[in-house]
Amino acid sequence: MSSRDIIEVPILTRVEGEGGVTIRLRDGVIENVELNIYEPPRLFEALLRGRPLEDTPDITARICGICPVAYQMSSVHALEAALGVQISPTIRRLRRLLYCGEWIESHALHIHLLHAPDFFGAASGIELAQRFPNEIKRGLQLKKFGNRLLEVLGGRAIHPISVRVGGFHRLPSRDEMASLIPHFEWGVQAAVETTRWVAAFSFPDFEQPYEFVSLSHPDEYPMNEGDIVSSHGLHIPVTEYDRHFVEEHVAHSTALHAVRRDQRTPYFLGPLARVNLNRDRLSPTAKRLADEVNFPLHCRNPFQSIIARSLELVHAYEEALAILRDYASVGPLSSEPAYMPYQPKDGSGCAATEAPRGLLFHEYRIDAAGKIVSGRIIPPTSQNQKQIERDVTDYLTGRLLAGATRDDMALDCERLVRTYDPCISCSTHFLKVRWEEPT
Amino acid sequence: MTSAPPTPPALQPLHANPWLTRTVRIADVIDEAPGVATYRLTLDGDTDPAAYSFIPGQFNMLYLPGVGESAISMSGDPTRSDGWTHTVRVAGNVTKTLAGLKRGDTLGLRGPFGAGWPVEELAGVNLIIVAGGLGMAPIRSLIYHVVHHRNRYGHVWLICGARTPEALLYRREYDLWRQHDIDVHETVDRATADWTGQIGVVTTLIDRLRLPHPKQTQLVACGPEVMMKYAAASGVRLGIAVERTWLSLERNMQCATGLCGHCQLGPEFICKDGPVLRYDHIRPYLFVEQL
Amino acid sequence: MLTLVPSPLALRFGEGSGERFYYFDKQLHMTASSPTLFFAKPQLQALLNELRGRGYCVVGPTIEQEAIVYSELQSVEELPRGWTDEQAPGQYRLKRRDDDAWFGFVVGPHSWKKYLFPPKATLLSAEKTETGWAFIPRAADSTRYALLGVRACELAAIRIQDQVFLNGPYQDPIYRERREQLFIVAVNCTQAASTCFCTSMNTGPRCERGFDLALTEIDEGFLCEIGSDLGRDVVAACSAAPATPAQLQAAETARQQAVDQMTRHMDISDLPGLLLGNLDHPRWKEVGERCLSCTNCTMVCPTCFCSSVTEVRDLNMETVERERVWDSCFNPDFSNLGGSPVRNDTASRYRQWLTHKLDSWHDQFGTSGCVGCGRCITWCPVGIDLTEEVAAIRETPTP
Amino acid sequence: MSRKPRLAVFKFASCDGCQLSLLDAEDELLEICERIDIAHFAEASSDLQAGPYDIALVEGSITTDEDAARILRVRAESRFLITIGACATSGGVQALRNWGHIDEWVRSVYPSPEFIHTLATSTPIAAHVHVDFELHGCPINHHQLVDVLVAVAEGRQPRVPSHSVCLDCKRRGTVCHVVSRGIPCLGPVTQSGCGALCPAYDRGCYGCYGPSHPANTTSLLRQFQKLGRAPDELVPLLRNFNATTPEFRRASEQLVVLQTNGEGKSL
Repeated sequence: MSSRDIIEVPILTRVEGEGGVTIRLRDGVIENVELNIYEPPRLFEALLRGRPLEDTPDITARICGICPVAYQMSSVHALEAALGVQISPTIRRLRRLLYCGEWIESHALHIHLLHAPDFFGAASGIELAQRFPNEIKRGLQLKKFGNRLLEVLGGRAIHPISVRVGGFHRLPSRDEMASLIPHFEWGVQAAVETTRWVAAFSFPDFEQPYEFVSLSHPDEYPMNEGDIVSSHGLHIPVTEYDRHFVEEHVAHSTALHAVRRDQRTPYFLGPLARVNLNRDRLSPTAKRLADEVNFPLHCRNPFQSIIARSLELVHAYEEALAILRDYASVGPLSSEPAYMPYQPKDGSGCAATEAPRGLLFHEYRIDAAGKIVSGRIIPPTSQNQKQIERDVTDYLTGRLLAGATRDDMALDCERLVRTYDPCISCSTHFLKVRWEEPT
Repeated sequence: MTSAPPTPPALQPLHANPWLTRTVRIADVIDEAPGVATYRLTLDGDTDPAAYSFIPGQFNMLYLPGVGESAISMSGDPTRSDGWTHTVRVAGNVTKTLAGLKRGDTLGLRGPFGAGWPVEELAGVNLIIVAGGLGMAPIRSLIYHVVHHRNRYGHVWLICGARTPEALLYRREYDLWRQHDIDVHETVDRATADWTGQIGVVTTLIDRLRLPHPKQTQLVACGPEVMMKYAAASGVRLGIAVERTWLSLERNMQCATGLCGHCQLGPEFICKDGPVLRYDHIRPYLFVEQL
Repeated sequence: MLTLVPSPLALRFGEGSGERFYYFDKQLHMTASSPTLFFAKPQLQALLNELRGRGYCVVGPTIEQEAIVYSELQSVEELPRGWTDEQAPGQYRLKRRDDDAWFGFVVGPHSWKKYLFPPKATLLSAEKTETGWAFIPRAADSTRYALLGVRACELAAIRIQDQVFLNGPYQDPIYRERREQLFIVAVNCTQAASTCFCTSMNTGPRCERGFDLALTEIDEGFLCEIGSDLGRDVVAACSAAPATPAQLQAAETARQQAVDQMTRHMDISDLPGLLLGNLDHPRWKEVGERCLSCTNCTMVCPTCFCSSVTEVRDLNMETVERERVWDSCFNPDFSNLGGSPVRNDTASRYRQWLTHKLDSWHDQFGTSGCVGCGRCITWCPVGIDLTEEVAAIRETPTP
Repeated sequence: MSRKPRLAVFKFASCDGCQLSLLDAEDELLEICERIDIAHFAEASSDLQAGPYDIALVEGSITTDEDAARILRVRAESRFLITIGACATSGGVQALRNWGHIDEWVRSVYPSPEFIHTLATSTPIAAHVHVDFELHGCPINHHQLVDVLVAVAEGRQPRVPSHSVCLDCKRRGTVCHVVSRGIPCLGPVTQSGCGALCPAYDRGCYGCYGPSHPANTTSLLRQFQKLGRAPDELVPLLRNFNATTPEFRRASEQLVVLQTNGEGKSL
């Protein structure tokens, strides 16, 4: 009779939302790993049906309090695609700026308060602050200015209120933008320091042959626009997402997993994927810094995603600064509309944007009266889920061979999951998993 | 002993900036009843003894930084020159925080404010003083005044009511007051085993008084609003004129100077026109709900 | 410049004597009377420059948020030239005029009180020291405001707030500081909105007193009356000449137009008295069902002066500031006593507002609290009209 | 109290945004930790200590049987329980299911609905256990959260203003959109707390801090109808993040009745 036992991480901490991990072993070998999601379903796609399309950015923002802008951006772009709305250059720039604010806020949070503690055996960023007071305080400042940008542009940092289909409810004034410039000048330098700090951490030796997936745009680091590309050579317009990716129901779990449609293989989204696939379009400082810290050209170590995230923090600060300076000196014309007008019409549209955690796909169908007929939302953490499980399996197999204790392995497992910055609150496609004790 | 010291209104320094707040230090604390304590508050440094003068019935704004201000009437002897005396019951956040302070701690004070008891108009006649619960606090400073000027007042009845015997404030002083020919009556809503006095509301005691000259009698009352309304009505039944009946009212107060609008009752600003108001002035409004 | 007359010190304000006098009534000092002047419209910029040169922050009407609001002006170009405002209960719309009038509108959502009685102001701060709390009075505010475009009803409103904040036993230091340094350029109305009723309240539309300068706009320029020596000194920058009889006549005609357009009316013959005598009137309940208790009427009112004080503290309570903010008798928390509001339903709050404004204000300050500007009618989101409410109460007084 | 109060943060059905507000108090965060012992806060710390707790912050609504049982345990081990945000205080946007058919809703989202175990309703925490203080907002205001925490830690009763958004609009000089543009704005019936954001950004308030008290929705909606807004435009305005609060629910249901009985009628 074979022996089975279980290692459980009952509550994944320092992630957004609530989940756990269960590792099943048989005869001393890892049989399977399952990411358990405790998030109750909130049924966003269902509650959107029949509502005015204008409600979508406000409502989908509520999927996630950490990355509401991502949900607003994917939803407005998908709806604008359905309506045939072309946004103005000013609106396009301001949307990038808003996204920079969210990347900054989310990345600074994850780097300093959620992820860095793992490299020092600390339970929290607050505990780590006793050892690295300057670094953590700097991190909080970096996070704060990201929030401040979201507040100026979006009204508030969590669930901003200024985004609407067609543009914004109100364009910011030049003075408001100018007031942020000194903070962002500081921020670029501070983010560089952060990157140098995290690049010097010691990382577990673990590499995998991932397929990295992200948006890619010829002229800029990807945020709101671009084609979907992969490190395995995929290059498709977003409209072909469904031809290449699929959410499937796998036998061993009741969770939906997104996989590549053809080979049924997992793929990897997020800052590491974006940096690997778009390194030459990072901002000048971020690009130089990547070389300076010897960040590998095609980094395949998920633990090093903290460096990629820091490089994006630098990028977001630098790009935001450029937009702020430009806006403060040139600004929009007083007659420039804050949003593009449109007529509701029957149709459908999809869009993908780069949430802090990776590609976020939305698709909507609307009717002639401008009401939502159906919506589909595929968050990045849902797409990363299969990759996370595979990583944990592979990593722990190695650790098991190296003689790690169960407690250490539970810790290892949690740390590895955290490198993905999973956002479990973006839970529309996660199901509760029920566990049976092995007999 | 009963020399009459001057009691000038101390409004002058506050006139230019009524928000000027002075630091006061808790000189001592006396526990009066459950949740009720008397604080003596002193100004730091050499201070003119007249700095603490006030008219009985006036109040100070006590300020606990970060928590807020509360209007608290003076309960001490207006002739004393060693601090302000306030008797405070824990009710809201300010008084709760104050209760957590100890001797030597500081807080802020603005005052004195308001129209106190009309001590001149009360003189020369008989006086019924009615106090309910914590309403005894501003009444006590009036009693000090009466005691200091005892020959200026006729017969003085003091009718004190409280929920329980232990909630009757300043009972230790009743005998002293009686020695000054003040006719003290007590009543409680709920008696304890050792209680031998009256049980019931203060109005039953008022109703029982045999007034020799109702027209030559004034009635003053301080306590819960409903108690005061009934006390005033009882006084009217005894033949006391509405113009000779005075009540001390309470409302939300923030500025204490009639500039913030909170404490209005009809045309009266309770903070500046009151808190002591003549019954005939407020009677049209006192019985209107939610005014 | 304004010279201060000491405020009367009285514990009980003016009781019995009936003697009331306005703090600033005799303030606008004039050594000699002056003829009415005339200057061409572009000269208004010279006036603005002169005031700015003298260190004033000039504030006046300008278009923001689809309304004419009061804001700092650098240039007369920022005035709502060629615009007017159409007003009705619960409704306000900017409209293009068919001429290029500079002041061809009435009053908007803002009132000048925001400069004299600011919506937020620090009263004092408290600092923790080794020996205990120390209280530091607020620093004086050195901003000197020049108000450009003050209408007659607004001059009346300022007079009323003078009475509230300066003429009682206590003075408000913030108001006083700003008021003493104030320069007022009044503008006579040449039209009326459907919500205006200043003629009923005897507050307009003619600017009679309480200004440094008063303008009347006619097609060719501005007539300018001088109300103070300082005003005379300032207007010297405008190359003004004595007005011709024809210009004076044109100004009179323009002003008369405002009187003629006034359609709304409030009978004040039984005020004060009517409302305080009808505290149990069923109309209060009826209006309480329409009223949102949203505070808009009191906030836009140029005389409403209610405020609250809040504590602004840092986490460790090393320093605390006391901040005064605009508040309203329509805010349920406003009458809180021992944890629950004295005025707990909307009807009681509406009654408090209206009886105070039109009735008990007389007892308190010797004047009505209403100047007939109509803001509370226009800016009530559901269009409640106080003139209608007063009329309804008068119609069927409580027995 | 001599020891630091122990704080726990619990999450139910929600977006995480309200607990993120605590981490968004960047300037105060480290100071808060010096005064309050963060004993259980999974989003921020791996050090999850057992109860009892002095203060529990509860985010999210109850949508599953397991959560209905869990909130009882949270209550049992918490001295002062504070609900944070619209989900916890009113059921949140997920409470829109209360007007739908849950099975059909689940089928429309999930390919294998039989695996979904969720209640037909989303209910606020106070529908299940006694709540000591409710902090409203979607999301909450982190300044208010810090004030409330400090008040509780100092043994005071926390208080937040309950007046309408209009008062804040006026204090900041924002012009009323209902009057000047005729657009529906819930400000007059919505509780203060956001700082009157939406009107300052040229849009009507959509009520994310929930109803003010009183919230005279009948009078306001009658006015919106007068301004030409049809019930089917107004129902979604009331049915979003605080849809199941008694005031907004009653108002939206009245409108639905009008809608069903034919257009043109007014409240």
